[in-house]
Amino acid sequence: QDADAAHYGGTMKLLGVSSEGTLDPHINYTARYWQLYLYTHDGLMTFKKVAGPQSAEVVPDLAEDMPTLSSDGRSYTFKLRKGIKFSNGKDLTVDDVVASFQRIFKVRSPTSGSFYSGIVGADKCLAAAETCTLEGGVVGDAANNTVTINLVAPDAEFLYKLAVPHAAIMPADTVAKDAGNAPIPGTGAYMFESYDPNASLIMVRNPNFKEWSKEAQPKGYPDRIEYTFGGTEEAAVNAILNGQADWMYEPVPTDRLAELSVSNPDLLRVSPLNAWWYAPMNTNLAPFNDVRVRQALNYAVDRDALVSLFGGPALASPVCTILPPDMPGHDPHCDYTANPGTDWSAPDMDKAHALVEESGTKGQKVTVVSDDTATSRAVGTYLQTVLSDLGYDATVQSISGDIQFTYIQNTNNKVQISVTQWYQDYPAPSNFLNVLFGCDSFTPGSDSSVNMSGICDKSLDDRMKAAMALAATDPEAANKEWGKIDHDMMALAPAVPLFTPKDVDLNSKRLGNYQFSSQFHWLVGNSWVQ
Amino acid sequence: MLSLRNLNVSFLGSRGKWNRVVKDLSFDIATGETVALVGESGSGKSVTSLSIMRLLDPATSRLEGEIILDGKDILKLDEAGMIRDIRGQTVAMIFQEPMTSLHPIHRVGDQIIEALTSHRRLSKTEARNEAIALLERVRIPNAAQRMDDYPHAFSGGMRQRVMIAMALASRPKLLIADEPTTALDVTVQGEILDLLKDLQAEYGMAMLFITHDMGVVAEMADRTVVMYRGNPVEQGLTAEVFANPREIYTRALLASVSTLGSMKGEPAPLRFAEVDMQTGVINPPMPLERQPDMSQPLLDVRNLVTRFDVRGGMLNRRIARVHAVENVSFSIFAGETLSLVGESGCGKSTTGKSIIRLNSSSTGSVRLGNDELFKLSSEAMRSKRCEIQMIPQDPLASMNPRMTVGDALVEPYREHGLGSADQARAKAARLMEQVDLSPSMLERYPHEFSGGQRQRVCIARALMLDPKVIIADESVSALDVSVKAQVVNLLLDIQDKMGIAFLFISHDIAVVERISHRIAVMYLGEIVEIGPRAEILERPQHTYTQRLIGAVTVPDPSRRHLRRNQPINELRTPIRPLDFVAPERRYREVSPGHLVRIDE
Amino acid sequence: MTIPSNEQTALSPAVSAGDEGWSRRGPWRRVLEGLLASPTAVISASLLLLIVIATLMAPVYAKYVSKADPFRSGLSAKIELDGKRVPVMQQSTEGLGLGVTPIGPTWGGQYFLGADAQGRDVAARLFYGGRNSLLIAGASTVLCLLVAAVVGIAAGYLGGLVDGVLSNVIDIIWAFPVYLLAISLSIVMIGRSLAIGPFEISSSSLIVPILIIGLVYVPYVARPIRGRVLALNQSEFILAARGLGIRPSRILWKHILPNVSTTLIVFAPMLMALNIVTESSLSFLSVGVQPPNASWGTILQDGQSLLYSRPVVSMAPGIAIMATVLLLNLLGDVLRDVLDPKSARGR
Amino acid sequence: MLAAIVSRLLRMVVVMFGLSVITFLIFFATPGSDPAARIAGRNAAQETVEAVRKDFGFDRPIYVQYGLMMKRLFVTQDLTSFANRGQEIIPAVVAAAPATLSLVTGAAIFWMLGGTLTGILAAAFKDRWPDKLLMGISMMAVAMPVFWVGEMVNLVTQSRLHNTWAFSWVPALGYTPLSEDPGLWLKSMIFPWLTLAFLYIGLYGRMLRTGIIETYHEDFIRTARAKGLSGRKVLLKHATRSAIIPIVIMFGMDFGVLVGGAAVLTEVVFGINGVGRLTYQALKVLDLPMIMTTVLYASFFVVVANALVDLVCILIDPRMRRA
Ligand SMILES: Nc1ncnc2c1ncn2[C@@H]1O[C@H](COP(=O)(O)OP(=O)(O)OP(=O)(O)O)[C@@H](O)[C@H]1O
Ligand SMILES: Nc1ncnc2c1ncn2[C@@H]1O[C@H](COP(=O)(O)OP(=O)(O)OP(=O)(O)O)[C@@H](O)[C@H]1O
Ligand SMILES: [Mg+2]
Ligand SMILES: [Mg+2]
Repeated sequence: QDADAAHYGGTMKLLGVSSEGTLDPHINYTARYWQLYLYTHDGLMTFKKVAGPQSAEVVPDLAEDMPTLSSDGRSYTFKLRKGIKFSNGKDLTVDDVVASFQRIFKVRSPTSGSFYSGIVGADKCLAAAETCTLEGGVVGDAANNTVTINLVAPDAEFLYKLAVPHAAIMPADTVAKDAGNAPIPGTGAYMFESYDPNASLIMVRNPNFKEWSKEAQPKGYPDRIEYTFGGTEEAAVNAILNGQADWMYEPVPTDRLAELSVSNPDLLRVSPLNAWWYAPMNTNLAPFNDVRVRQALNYAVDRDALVSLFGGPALASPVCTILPPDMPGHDPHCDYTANPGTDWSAPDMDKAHALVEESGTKGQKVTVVSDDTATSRAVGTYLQTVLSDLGYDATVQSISGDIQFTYIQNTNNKVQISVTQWYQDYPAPSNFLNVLFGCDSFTPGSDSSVNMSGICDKSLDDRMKAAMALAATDPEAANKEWGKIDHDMMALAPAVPLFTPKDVDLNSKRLGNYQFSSQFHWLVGNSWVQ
Repeated sequence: MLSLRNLNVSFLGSRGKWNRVVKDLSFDIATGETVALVGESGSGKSVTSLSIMRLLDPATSRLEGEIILDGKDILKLDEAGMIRDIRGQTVAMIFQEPMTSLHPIHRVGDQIIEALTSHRRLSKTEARNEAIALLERVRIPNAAQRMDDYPHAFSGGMRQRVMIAMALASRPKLLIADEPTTALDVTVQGEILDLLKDLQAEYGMAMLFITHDMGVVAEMADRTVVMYRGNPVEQGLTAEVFANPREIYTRALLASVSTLGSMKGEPAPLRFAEVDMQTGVINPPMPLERQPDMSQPLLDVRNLVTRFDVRGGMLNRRIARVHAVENVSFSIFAGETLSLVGESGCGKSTTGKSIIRLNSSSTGSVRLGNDELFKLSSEAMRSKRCEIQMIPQDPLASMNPRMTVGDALVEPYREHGLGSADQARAKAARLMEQVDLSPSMLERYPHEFSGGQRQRVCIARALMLDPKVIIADESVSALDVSVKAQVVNLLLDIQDKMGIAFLFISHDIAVVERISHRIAVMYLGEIVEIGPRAEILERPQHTYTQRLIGAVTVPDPSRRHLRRNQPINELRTPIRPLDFVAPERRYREVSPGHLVRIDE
Repeated sequence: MTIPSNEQTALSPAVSAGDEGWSRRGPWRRVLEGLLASPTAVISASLLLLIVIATLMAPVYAKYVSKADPFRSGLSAKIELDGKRVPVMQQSTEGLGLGVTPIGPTWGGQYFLGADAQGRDVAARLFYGGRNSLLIAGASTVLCLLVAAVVGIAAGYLGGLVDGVLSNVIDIIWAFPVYLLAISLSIVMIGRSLAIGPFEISSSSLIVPILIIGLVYVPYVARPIRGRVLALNQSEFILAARGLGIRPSRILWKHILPNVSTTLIVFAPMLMALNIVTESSLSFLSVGVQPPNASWGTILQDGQSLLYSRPVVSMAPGIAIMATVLLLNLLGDVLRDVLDPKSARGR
Repeated sequence: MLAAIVSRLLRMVVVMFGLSVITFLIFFATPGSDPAARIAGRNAAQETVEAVRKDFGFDRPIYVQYGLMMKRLFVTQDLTSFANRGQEIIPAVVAAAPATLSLVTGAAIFWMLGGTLTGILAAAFKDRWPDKLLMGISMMAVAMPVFWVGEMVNLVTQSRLHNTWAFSWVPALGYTPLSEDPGLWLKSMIFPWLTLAFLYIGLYGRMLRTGIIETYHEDFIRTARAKGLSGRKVLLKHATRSAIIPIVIMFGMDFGVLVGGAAVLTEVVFGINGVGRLTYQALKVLDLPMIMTTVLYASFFVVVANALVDLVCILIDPRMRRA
């Protein structure tokens, strides 16, 4: 313990090429800031801040214990911990919790409709945010210091949803609109001191913080965390190597990996991610409205080639399924490969050609839309080559990342095939299958329609709904069912799974106690700099 | 002081041929002595002087022989040596083309100050004061104020005087003056010549004086070198050369010199006697046949006013105005020549430019035939321009440096649709010959000509259009007497043939006497006297006219130093405050057509 | 001393070298002769021609020398090197074994300059890219110079309202965020073509980048030209030309244009370089050369992500651009001299 | 004079109006630019998107939106970003300006000195080796994209040779305000300055050289030499003076746009968070308020710089004044 004490203190320096929008934890939906909110705000629940598989477990945070669940599975009761103060000095009360849940709707949190719509009264709040009360949905009992949340239907993933920053608890008097760049007081070990999206984000210790649970909210080692925005990835690598910074958010440029893995192997950390790179194909547009074409492309894509684009087998692995390998419910199987089985081995061009021939779509125009990061462009270019090989008149276009993501969703834009990625919000299979290929996620003509394939298979959709319900009672069975759904979904081939990436972090020599959470990646506050 | 030994100068011509333009030239100049270099236009005078300064572009010219200055052969000096010892220090030069020789974007004053300080240590105020003094000595009115003007705001003669001031600033041991007084009226010319002589006495300065004005030669030169087509043909004491020229060319040259008063009793203009330069035979002039048609004026100028703004101060505000042309009225009839004479800077060129609408700020009325020029649309004016032409005062500046002379000649002809390209070229070739130039020169660019040659090109360019009215601004000033005679005769020929009207701007009273029917005298932007030639020259009424005519030089070395003109003490300027209202002027008629301004 | 007889000299008018009238060499002829007389011009022109020919021969190079389609992803390609078959994308084996590095210069026929991040032969792409770069940058440079000359001269010469309007337009273009337009266009044109009146411009058409790039630097050239014209306007020879009744259009064309031509000539090679670079930025935004097609600019962009491991990928196009620009520059220098009658070459 | 200022101001208004309208129209003509969906966030429910649309007024007619934006930009000055919500744009631009100004001003000094020096030296040694060398380098400077040069500089100073005596003094990339630590400011700005200046040194040097060489053929140079002025004086005072006009004009234009944000590549490569990067980031996410503001900000500098340049030109060459 004494040896540990020496590590407290110091300033940790983080680098990022750019900032990522509002600082409001209820609104910001980026991995970059979620990584930080862990240490500034708490929800009723949280993911364990530990390394390894355990990091996917949810533990009580502001709640004293795991909630008591009513027998119908629709009502959770949390008992709040005592003596917790916000960084502005105020005590945490049940009112804050109730107000925070209302606020999720008042500020129109991006997930208010998807994560929290199951709370009683949420439908009213979604329709008229200003007057949101969540009457009967979130009920505080100040006397007992408990909060009860009532759901419309059981939700096996609900605790996960409470553990993400969108369900952070903040003071009741927090503005009921996007707080933008103004820090909102939280209960975490750190608080935001200042935020200038064009320059830096500074975190300092929360003076009112006392550690109540090391795995939920540890004290954190550095006294100060400075996140600086700007520059390029190459510059960030140099700065870290030169000891001018401790860590960078962006992945290490592939160009530098080979050199670094020889010169500084001890500074590189590779960890698996629950994510995939995939190429959604628009099932409503020619030529991909023909399942044979979609399958053909699945057969033809050489995942090994794509893996080498991402930095080689050490950094990515070929995938054939929608659920990433470490995701519950993942059932290894691969149909679209030279020797179908559990794993991908090689492309099967003959089959692919035959399928295309059969579909009679040869010669049609196909445009691949990628975003403008180097890897995405490269993947797009690669897909263009494959499509050309299959006999299509293929082109590839890239658009700036933020725009591309909404652009490819809108059916009006008639995107045939695109390159994109998806990272888990929480470790539940529905987060991939239902979100990306469910009927609810498909809204024609909207920029917010994350089911880019536009696939809506009634029977599969019903099965997914059922699996979600089943999870509340029998998670094991549910996961099995998800594996099957994955398989059946892939039979329709709404997308080409490309690879599952690994996370590479480069940290400075002085940075110690590196820990990686599968949920939030590197645990910033768990590392020390001295 | 200076001695040239077998100097040869060649230029790189087209297709890499070298053309020799100065051949085996040798002469000496002693300290304090003045040598005049005279000769035909284009005979290599300017080139010689530039060679002495080593200012020819080494890439396109070649110098052979010896130029010994102060005992040093300067052809063997390097550029640094030239700068250190020769240029501006030992030798200074007045260039022939004052417009292009002044830096267009440096203030006139600064350019002089620079010459002052380039080899002498002077404080800022000292230099400025001395520069003002110099400008005053070359008789620039309002010198202190005009110091800060840019060259384009100066008249031709004023620019020439600035050049002179600049050359004198460094108090050289040898002054090379290339046609220093061509653009000056006789009164100022007299002053300048006096100034040069004074300075020569003061500093013991030697002078190489290039001029075609035999009057000036007689006045100034101790010895004279005569050049002809690149060769020196004769040299000797000026008096001797004038008294008994040995070579035919010299004889011919002197024979064609006209003197004021030679036209006494002639009612009409008269051609010059033609002297054959090769044989010296003098052919008597043919009389003119046509009388001017006095029924209706061809060009009628009424109340012409042109003023320029003088700007200054921090914000570049208008602080005063130059009343360059003030209420000028006159008319010219077909076949008639009206000469416009007057002090340098009095507004002659501006009058000419205003008439043909090249000054945007003019008011008044100009009628050409039945058209009011100031009221024409610009397109109508454009087509009218083939009827009225101006031969500009500064030929080098007024030719596009990137256009061959041939193209420059053909262009206006084709523009006005006067004929085919072949016809245009034939006409250009013919006109070149008429102005005594070779048609093969049409291939050359303006800078490849001598001053006089350029002037003739400009005349030819104006003649290409067969205009009805020609405004000739100092158009024969840079020509040697023989060529001048030829060109004047040419002008008279075409007037005789086609009834062209001339507005002839000149300060060369002898030529004016030859060529004009009537004369107008300008002073400070206004006409002070106008009337028939004989009336003005023989019975000048206005004091300014009298002074002007009294100042004419005489080409006779024996009468050297006898010329005494009344010193003009008051320098008057046309710069007036903004609120100045030009006074009403009245004129009195002395005799029929002879009007004199009444000065209160 | 005697008067010289009719000695043969081209200068004396009486002995006009015996030619009938005056021999007229047309301006084109004169320029051509001047250029041909200069070894620098001849050599740089031939080298430029060589570059052009080389780019035109790109298919031949790709087919017979590099033996690889430079437009196909070569991620899984292998080549014979020193008798061994090696993958083009070389998986790092040392240390942690992270990263894949494209093969470096082999200095042999295949992958002479190595591969890019897509495993494509850089040398072959360089040749192909030259076509696009030279075409786009060349065309847009010409366009820019033309428009700038017209705009600059018109504004300077006509003055008044025309100058006012043009100056505003120039300022607007100069302050205009071209990349906004580019981003917008790139999105608009995804998978469809742009119809402007009767013209259909497909997304892979080079017209759009040429037009955009051609206009970007118009203000940059037009303004100095306007300045020169303003000064020229006051010169005596323009006054004289007006006095001669020369039409304004001709004054512009024959008197003013030649006198600003040097400015245009100096700008030409510099614009060429700037345009090649601008093209790469536009291509990056998907307006312009579309992948997998190449241009020097896009290869350079590609190479930027390999700067630390395979600098040759970005250096090769850089050198190609530089060589082109240098040669153009040398040629321009001679041309300027030839056009200047006062220089030794101008005769 | 007053009239001149008024006319300039008028011109600025015209330019700004034109630019803002064009920017606005382009933005709304771009598919996928719908800010509502992007503000609402990844995978947002349709209700949320619609609510955001209403909140932000994206459902109003486009001219109303234009009017509102202009009002919020110029009158109430509380325009906020679409991307970094809550970020007030004007303070952001104001905060970014000093970095850009430092970068561009410093670079401008380098490139004006370097450019004129290059041009003058090359002209003085025309056709001899210093000329050839300088022109070779100049052309190289023009041909090499600034981001590439910047990356190369970083490669050398931050990576390959960072630990040697030569570059160990180079601080980490990024901008330190002058007021905070002048020494560090200087140290961290030197390479950005040089990198940005490199291109312009090439451009200006080349331009000036030609101008000087051309001027040398003029008669007034002959006059200057006849005065016995040293070669240096003739070169500097007479030849260069007339040839400098295009340089001054180019300087005005370059300085204007660079201060207005065109130095983005240099800023990004060297981690200087200036207006250029702000614009660039805004463009990448199509953040209209930020784009609009920076465009207008840039146009201000462009117009002002050009107006100043016109004035300077008239001072240098009175012939450029219109009659
Ligand atoms: N740069 C040049 N290139 C070619 N030929 C030239 C050049 N300068 C002058 N010449 C020619 O050299 C000859 C001599 O010219 P120079 O200027 O010395 O004559 P000049 O005696 O001064 O005549 P003027 O009295 O007319 O000024 C002329 O025939 C002229 O055409
Ligand atoms: N553009 C101008 N701006 C200001 N003042 C000018 C301008 N042009 C001429 N002037 C002035 O107008 C007056 C008349 O000039 P002008 O050229 O008409 O004289 P000039 O009679 O032709 O003289 P010279 O015989 O010396 O050529 C002079 O004082 C001159 O300085
Ligand atoms: Mg001469
Ligand atoms: Mg005059």
